[in-house]
Amino acid sequence: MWEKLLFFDRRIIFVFIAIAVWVPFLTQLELPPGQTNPRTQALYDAIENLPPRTPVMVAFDYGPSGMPEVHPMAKALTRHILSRNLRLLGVALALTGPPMCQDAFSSVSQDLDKQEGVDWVNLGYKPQPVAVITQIGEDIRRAFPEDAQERAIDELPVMAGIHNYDDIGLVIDLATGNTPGAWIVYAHGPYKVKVAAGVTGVMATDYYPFLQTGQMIGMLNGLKGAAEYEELINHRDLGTLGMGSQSVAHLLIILFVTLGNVGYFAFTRRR
Amino acid sequence: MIGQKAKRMLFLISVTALLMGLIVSNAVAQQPPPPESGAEAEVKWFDPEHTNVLVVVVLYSAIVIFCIYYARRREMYIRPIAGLEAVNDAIGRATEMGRPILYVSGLSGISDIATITSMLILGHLAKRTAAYETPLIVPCNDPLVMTAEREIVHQAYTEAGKPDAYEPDNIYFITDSQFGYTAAVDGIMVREKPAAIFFMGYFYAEALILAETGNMTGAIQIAGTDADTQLPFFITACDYTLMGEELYAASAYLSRNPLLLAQLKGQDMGKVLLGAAIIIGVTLATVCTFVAPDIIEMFLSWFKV
Amino acid sequence: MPAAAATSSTIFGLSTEIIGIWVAALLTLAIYSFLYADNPVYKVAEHIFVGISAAYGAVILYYQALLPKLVKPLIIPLIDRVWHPELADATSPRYTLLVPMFLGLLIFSRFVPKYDWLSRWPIAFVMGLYAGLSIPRSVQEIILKQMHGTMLPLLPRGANGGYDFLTGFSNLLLVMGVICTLAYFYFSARHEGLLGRVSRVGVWFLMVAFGAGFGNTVMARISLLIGRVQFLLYDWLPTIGIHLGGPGMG
Amino acid sequence: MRLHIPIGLGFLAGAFMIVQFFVPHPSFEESYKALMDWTMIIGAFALVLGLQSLFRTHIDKIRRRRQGYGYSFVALISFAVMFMVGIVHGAKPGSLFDWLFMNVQVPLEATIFSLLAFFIASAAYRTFRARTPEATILLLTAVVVMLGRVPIGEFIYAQVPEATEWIMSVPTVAAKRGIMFGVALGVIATSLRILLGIERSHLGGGR
Repeated sequence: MWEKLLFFDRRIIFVFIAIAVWVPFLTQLELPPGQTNPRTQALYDAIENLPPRTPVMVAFDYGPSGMPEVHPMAKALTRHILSRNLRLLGVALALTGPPMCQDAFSSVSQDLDKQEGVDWVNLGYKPQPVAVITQIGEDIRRAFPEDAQERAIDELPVMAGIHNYDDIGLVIDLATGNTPGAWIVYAHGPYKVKVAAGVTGVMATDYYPFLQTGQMIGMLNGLKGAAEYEELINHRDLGTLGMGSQSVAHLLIILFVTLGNVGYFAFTRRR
Repeated sequence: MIGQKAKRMLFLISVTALLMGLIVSNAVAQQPPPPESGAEAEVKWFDPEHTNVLVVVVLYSAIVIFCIYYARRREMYIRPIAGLEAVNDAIGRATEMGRPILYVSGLSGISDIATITSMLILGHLAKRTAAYETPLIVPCNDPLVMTAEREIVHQAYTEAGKPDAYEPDNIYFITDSQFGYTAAVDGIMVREKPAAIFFMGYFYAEALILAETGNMTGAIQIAGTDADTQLPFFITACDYTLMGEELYAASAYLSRNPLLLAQLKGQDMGKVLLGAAIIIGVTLATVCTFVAPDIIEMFLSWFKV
Repeated sequence: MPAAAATSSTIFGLSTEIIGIWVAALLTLAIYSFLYADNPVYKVAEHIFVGISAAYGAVILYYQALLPKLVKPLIIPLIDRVWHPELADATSPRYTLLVPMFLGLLIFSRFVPKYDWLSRWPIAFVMGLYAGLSIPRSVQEIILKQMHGTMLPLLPRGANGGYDFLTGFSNLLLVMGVICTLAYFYFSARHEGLLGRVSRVGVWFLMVAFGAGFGNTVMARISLLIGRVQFLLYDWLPTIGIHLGGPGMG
Repeated sequence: MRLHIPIGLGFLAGAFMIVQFFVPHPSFEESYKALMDWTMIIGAFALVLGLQSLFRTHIDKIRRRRQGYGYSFVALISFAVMFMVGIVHGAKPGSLFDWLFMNVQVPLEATIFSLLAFFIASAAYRTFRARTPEATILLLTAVVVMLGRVPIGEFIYAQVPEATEWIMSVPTVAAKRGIMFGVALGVIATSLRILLGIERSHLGGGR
């Protein structure tokens, strides 16, 4: 009987994993998110302390493959920034970024009754990250003379008075790659603008050193970071739901590992 | 003998001149217009910020070359590497079962030294499979790697005395898409049922997809990668895994060529120097917390890049 | 997948967006069928994937490499010069590009068995290029940078000026870990005695790192499945009239 | 001659790459970029050979009516459609090529990628057994870190997230650095071997 725990068909595990991920979505299972990570809190506080109408720049450096982890962060941050009556500028250093930006901004702004061009703008994609980051330091018009829909940014009320990093309260990079490092080196370094990031769980450990040195003021770490942020702004959404799936799946894997070990020890002892 | 050497030198020099001429002419053709008046940019031929890199490159290269040219005649001990000891068993099993061997040489393309190393390992492997005429299937995701691997395997079969057994169509290109390639290799695994699967080179997220599927088919799996993020997955799903530097030791180890084994000695000497430098650095850093913090700054800043 | 359809034209009365969602959903399900066993549906999806992605790679290579880097600077001006000499002053061909073109053409010598050794030239060139490139890069990006990061004081001063024993302990462990792991990779001596013990500790560090790497990746991998589940639930099911009361993805 | 030209070519290309790293002169910078373009061009020619082998595999399968040759039609037709659409209509956003990419390739990629959620679970179940001290260490760290990444971890024990971060930033970093040092030394030694022509199996020289 113990052998059964040792070698059961892996398809049984597949079925359980599928159930673990589907059920929280079907049942709208919301698990309590636990204590908030200080890095998440730091980012929240930084936005909370900006005076009204301060521009916040969010860089969308991910694509469809990064969506499950990073997009909930984008939506939660957008909601927080717009509801605080700050100005929101979206840029993309990844080719796949602009649709992500458009989706996050437009869906949230419908809820909050905010206007494109007045409260937020999607400036679109520009290649060569380092060059773009540096150009914004000189004048944002050099990098982004037009927004994603090819309207001159001088005609948009949201861009009034914004020239370079001196006018921007905070830069947040949402990324699946190594662009946060570029923002730290080329934007925070020479221009001293505050930089924060939202990254996938796998990437997060690479950025702990920047948080320790204060080069980065806060960071959202994977789906958990998104769920924590949703809790802070009191609007539970995809992050919280996804976290339900995550928790169940993690527990399930640990359960399977435990079963395997119980089977293993019982089996070897009997032999 | 001397005549041949001189000829070789002359030849090398002429090719150098030709290529340098081309590179320079290309550079001149593309040179940006001179900077605007006043801003006379000073032309520099050495970047002093890279002095530390130069010192390490020269030092370590000298060690490796020294080892290769002076230590090659001595018998050298190389510690056993489990994954490589198993190579013969894997080939033997495939031969016995009359099933092919599948070789995946990573997904990072020819620009990565890990891929180049993997191609060299493939060469040694092919020499052994040629002897038994066990089919060796090599699906590729980089056409240049495919071209090079055909050359290497062809050569290996020729050296093993079985040039006619070489089947170029067994080394073929699928697609350069990471997951398209993964889907196809998964398909090959379940349909061709190879008896042994080798994953050598640099891998990304597809590592576990490939290794788990291979595991399901019951093949012996030997992996080797310097991708530290993927090592945990190969270790869990494969029978043997070459970790990091072991991948770079593999071709020397398999060839048993004294010249290549001497290179490993050089790598070991590099490790000793590196470890010693770290210990000195840590000692200095610790001592200087109490006295003279400026000295440690000077020392540490040398390593800054 | 909000980016699915940029245009919303219609074919046979169905919007391209809906067709796109259906194609994506069916292919998604086809791939998942592989988890049960290899089957014809998966095989179709796999072969579509191979064909589409190989063509995608070829087309992108054409537009991003061949066209701007060879055809436009060399071949078109060359043709102009030969067939339209009256326009010769337009752009002069960049003749240096004849070298990579020549090397590239040598690859085709593989089709002619007698001269197939010529295909080694471009391979040797490219391999040499990257071998050379990797030497200073590895020294700079790995050896020097990581050495700098490892030379830490074992008894650092904390922010308040006192000694920070906890960080000191972590630093000691870090340095030990690096040295022991390096010892594990020592090839030219038997792993016995001191070296044997040190390399054993190195293996423990490696196991901690691999365990941590594995555990840390689980969340990201589950997220990928969540992404597909969200697509099926919130994009696909609504097209057949099933609306789940959840937040939409767009 | 057959051996020396490629060795010379490789050596020169490599030697130039090493030298240009240390020379900030703009002409070297330009040459570096040009050489990188050259490899792209060579790669484009190689792709023709690659595609030839892809077609050959499938056409051969069809011609010999090998098992599953019908799928080879699928692959060839998919290729032909995507390629023609891309070359004839262009690859701009909003084109048919882009539509095929977004609705066929992207979801296929995402789905194959997401198979990892299943495989990571089955691999954990199968291998995380406390057979040896080393396997036990692997198992325990994996479980701790897995718990540290979800809220449930801290309900079990409040310090789990902190322990996770410590594991990630101290022993893990130590081992990774050890691996990276070894890899860098191996990479450099292997590169030297290729540049100096000691390794010539790719050149038909054999050793």
